Amino acid sequence: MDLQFTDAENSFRNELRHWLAGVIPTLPGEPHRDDWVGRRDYDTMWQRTLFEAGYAGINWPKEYGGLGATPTEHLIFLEETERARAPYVGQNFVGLLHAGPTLITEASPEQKAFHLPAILKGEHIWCQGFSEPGAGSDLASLSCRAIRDGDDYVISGQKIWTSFGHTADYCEMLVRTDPDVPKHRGISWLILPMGQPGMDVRPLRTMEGSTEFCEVFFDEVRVPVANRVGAENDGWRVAMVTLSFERGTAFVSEMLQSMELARDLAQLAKRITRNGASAWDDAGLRRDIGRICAELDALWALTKRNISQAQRTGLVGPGGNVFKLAYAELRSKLGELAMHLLDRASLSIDDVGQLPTHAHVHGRIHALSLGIAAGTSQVQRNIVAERILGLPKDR
Amino acid sequence: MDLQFTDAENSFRNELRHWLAGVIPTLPGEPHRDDWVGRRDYDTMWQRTLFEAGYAGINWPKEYGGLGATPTEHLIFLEETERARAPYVGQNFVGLLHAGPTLITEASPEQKAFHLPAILKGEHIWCQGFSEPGAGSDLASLSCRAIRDGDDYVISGQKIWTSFGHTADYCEMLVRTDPDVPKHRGISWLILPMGQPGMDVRPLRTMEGSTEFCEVFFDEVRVPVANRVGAENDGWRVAMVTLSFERGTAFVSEMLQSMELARDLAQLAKRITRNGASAWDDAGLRRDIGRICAELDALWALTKRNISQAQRTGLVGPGGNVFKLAYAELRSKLGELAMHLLDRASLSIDDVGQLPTHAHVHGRIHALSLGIAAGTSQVQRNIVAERILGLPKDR
Amino acid sequence: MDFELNDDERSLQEGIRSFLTGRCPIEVVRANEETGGALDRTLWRELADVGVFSLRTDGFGMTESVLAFEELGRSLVAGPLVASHLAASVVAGAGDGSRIVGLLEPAEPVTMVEHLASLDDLIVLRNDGIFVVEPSGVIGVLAERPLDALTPITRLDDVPDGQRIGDAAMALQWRRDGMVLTAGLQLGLCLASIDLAKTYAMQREQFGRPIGSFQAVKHMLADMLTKAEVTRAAVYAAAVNIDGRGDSSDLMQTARMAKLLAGDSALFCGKTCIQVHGGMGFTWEVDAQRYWKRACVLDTHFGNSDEHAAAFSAAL
Amino acid sequence: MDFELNDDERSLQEGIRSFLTGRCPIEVVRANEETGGALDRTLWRELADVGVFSLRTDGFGMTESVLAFEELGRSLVAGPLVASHLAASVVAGAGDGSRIVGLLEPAEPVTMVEHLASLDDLIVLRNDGIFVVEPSGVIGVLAERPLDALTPITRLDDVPDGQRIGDAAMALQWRRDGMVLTAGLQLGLCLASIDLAKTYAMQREQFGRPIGSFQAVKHMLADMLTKAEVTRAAVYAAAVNIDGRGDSSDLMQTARMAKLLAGDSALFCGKTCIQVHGGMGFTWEVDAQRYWKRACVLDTHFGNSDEHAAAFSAAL
Repeated sequence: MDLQFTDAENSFRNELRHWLAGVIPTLPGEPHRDDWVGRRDYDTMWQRTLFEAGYAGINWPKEYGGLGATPTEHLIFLEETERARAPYVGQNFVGLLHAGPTLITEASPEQKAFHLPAILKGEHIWCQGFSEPGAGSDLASLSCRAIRDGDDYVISGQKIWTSFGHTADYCEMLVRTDPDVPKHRGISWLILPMGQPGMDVRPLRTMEGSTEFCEVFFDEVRVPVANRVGAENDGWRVAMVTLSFERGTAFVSEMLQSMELARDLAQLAKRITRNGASAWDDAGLRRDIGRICAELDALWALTKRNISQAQRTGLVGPGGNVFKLAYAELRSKLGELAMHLLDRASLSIDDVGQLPTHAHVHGRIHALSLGIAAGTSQVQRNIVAERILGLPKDR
Repeated sequence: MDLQFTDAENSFRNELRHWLAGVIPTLPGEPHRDDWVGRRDYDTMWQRTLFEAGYAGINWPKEYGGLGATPTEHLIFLEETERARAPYVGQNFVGLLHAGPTLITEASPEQKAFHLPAILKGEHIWCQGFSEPGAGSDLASLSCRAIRDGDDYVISGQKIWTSFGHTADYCEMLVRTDPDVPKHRGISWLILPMGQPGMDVRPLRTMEGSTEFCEVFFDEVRVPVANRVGAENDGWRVAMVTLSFERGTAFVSEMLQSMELARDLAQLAKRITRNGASAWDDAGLRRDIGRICAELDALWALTKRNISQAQRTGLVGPGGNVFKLAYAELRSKLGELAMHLLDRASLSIDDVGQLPTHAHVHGRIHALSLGIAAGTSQVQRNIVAERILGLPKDR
Repeated sequence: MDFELNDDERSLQEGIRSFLTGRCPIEVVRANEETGGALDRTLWRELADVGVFSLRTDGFGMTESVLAFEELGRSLVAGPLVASHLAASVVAGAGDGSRIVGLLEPAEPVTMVEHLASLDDLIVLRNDGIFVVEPSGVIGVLAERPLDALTPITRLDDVPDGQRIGDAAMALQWRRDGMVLTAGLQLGLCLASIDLAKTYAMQREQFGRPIGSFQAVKHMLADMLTKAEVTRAAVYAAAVNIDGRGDSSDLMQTARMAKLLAGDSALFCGKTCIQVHGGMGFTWEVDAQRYWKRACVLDTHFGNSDEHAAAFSAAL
Repeated sequence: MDFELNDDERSLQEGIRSFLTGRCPIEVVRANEETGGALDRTLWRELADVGVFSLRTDGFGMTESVLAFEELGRSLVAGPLVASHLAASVVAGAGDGSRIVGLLEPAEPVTMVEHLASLDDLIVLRNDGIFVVEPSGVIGVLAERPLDALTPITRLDDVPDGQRIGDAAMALQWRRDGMVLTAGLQLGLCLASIDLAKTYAMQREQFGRPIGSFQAVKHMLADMLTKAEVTRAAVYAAAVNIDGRGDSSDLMQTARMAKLLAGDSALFCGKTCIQVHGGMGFTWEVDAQRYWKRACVLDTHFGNSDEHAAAFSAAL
């Protein structure tokens, strides 16, 4: 076991750091959080910048224009961009980290040639049309229908949790192409160009009031059969392929932010007074913050174990589910503690005077989503128990 | 809603308190905790004393020699005996609170005439033969067989968790009299005189090292058919009858002890020093103890709600399961906090010098059993969800 | 001793519930978000007409008041309900709903006042007494996005002075009564969260069966109900105690018990309700978030759970 | 960076595991309860022969040592393993197992020493240095019923003085290394608890199916595994750090992280293992209680989790 970086890894880091130091100060200011079109432009600008510097598609194979970096180099990339306060992947997320990797493994040469460079260059934004109102944890029960009609599929149904559906150019979609077979076997994976007739994209407001997600309604929307990726009715397998692309780096940026946020909370506690004394004088509060920081450090160590495992085997394995379970819970503890400390100031989502309310209240709400999105904690526990410990399936 | 006692209830309390004040100082010292025979004598002596004073069978109907007291009077009885540090029900437990009430409702006049007075007078100790190694949460799956042979049943099988099996005179038993029908429908309820040929009673050591429980092995043990209570194969219903006897008072003595223990812990924290300061100077510890004491007070209020409900309807209802769930968790929190405060002293089950280790370490271990005995917390949650909230059965 | 609701208590509670179900269904509450949580004076008067603010000046006790506030919490009614109720005995117009009376407690790290724009009178509750202030003269910064869309909130740089209308002892009593009434609201939030989660768990199917048939979901609901029922006992006990029919002479201590339990339980039930709803729980559309957010707001009223745990321990 | 075990580390750990499985199966451990937990000197020597005490004086690092201690914890081996390991560099006979070296830390509310009757040397670890004491001269009261039947424990009225063998800096380093080695034992307890609970959950049937097919049981096991794996990462990171191949320069802080996580997790896994076993978990016969009790013992070594949480926060 060795947590130190190799010389090669260190020079990768140094070059990246040097480049970031030059480019970050030249970036324009970030658009307003609700200006989705402005943010699209900003995010694609950053992707283009990365592309031009040779840093686009850090985890993509070299033959498809990526950097072919190891998971450890990916970790370093995320550490350095976070350290430099570089823009996040933002609206490029689905293309770079989900649809793109799927296309790399499963798409036809023509599909790859058309789509992959456009994703890397920040020319195309992708969104995801997987979840449905009736298909959440049980995704394979999805019912959005695609009926073959000549060279087209005709799609009718509804998708939900489509992030950036209103700004995307393409949508990776799972549709039901055969309703008469067991649910996993009648699904196909399609590339849908957005803005087709018959589509209605409506913003879905989250509990925080933001609208990065959409609901998409389909009324006989036509998509060429040529836009299918993989065989007809083999879409479930195609979709699962992407899971194997996760190399332990999914939460690196978040973890770095959370560790900083927890340490900021300690500083905040030292500034805040309570009954005439510093809030930090409270031994219980100190222990709570100490415990959270120590547990975050432990999760950081687990992150590195997961990355090392991916580096060796190509797969994260159990560590990924374990990480998510532990992280969702810990992030909730941090958020609850912060809101408690902020007391009445936590009743504003935006900063209150000099108090960094937004980071903590947003963080608390974000923590609620961590136990739900991409597999609820209940589903994660099932996976850990069944796939890792080998306990019998529910039924 | 009224938490004050009526004049009648207050005079019941005053008379009882007066009587206890006279009798308690005359009692001999308690036997050693592992002297089961000595404790039997002690417990039956106290039962006899109660009987002679007219306080035996507080919750039994008057027509069967009981006091016919209301649930509130039962509460008062338990408060006053606890306050006076009177002996507990001890080995009379199964007879007075479980077998006796069942006999009252279900037994034949002859069975009642023989057994009920003996229980009330402390002449007979009863034990329970319900659980089996293979039938715990799923009690109805019990397999201890009773085969009809003329006027006898011939019993073979095994029982477990039989408290005071080595000192008891009678055992209330559930046996399988028909293995060919659905599990709830082939069970009978028998009165088994202890010490029959073919019985082997072995102590079952708990994690605390004590042996109040036994395992009982049956090898063709004969019991007259006349000892059956209720109809053949109707034993499940007979056994369930006792549940309706619970009038919210089951945990009253325990609750009073726990409330005292938690308050003692606060005093202990004031005596103990940590890093040169009083342990009580620690704001977090104070909050933890404050919260536990407040939550215990809330459970005490819930106890009174449950008792009031039993007084009105004859049934505790959902409150009983809710109470047990909350109490098991809270008692664990108290135990863990106490062991933490005692630090290394908690590594002895007996008192260490002037430190009341035993109460707290025993309490911690007892808390572990609270989440298991008489329905694990998992089973309790199922009951609450299914019977109170009406959620669908597991399968 | 009879710690069950008597017939009068039950019918009073049912009356309030029936009024709120008709007049303030959740759709009406939600619609108020579009106005930035501005209070509806007509509704306020109607609440006064059913006695919400004047129960105790009309001869009822804390017991009846808490039963009413449980229903107000259940229906997610917004506004300075507790403040106006407390003020009924001293501020003209509070009891009959003709004036909306708010309340602030000086707080750390910052003092925030709710519903400032809708208030006719503002009470300042300090340790040394109770003061009344003209709200229009209070200067502060309105939060652009309040956590609870139904609770607009304004940061004050300075706590206004105002005119004294009560002494320190009365302030202490207001705090105590405020705790218990707020705990009643919190209890109502718990019950509403449970109802909503239960309904969803019965209707929502995944893997071919209602999610409420999965133990994981079942046990979340059982834990919610458990917390709610323990809280109910605590809140009712605190109320009965204040009315002189209790089993403890330390009214402040039982009030703290109630507020502590109710605060923890409302937060727990709110977030668990969100979790039971999965992704839908994270949407604006579903009310789960509203219950949780209101629980966050109420936990800061009259001392949060941690403060009461500390204060409770001081009496040990 | 490669935070997976390398081949040498893996084979070292497997070697220790294989030795312990053969020499110290749980039956052997349990049998020792009948002797009041008196240590078996033959076993002690054999443990020394496989390097348990001398790993670091033999040129291996904390990483290898922690892997070995994980196995010792998993096998529930009793005795002053950490103390004898720490003492190997300074007390003759500690490394080769010819002398059993125990350790005490002065504590509040009372100082207790384990295995006193089996000790050849007793180390007193104080803030101002390390001292060695002749155990036969130490006077105390042996607990009639120790919580962990395999850990006899004696209360001392006075902490003995002894002869100085190390300064304050060395004492600090011993504490740090003691934390990490103990955390290794605790990690092993977690893993053993999980194995035992899992085996039972697969075998035990109720309601016509293995209890491990019920979500409630499944989720208990998932939570155990989650805590154990996070703990494993923390413990390994602390060890690697001490060996100079880490990612943090604050060795004490990462050691605290490890002990904090491991202490909490071992207690959690121990009690959850008991709960998974239902009534059987409450019997002496089933080992679940042994893991929990040992977890209670080890949490008091080199500072408990709360103390480390406090100390961790001091560096923030």
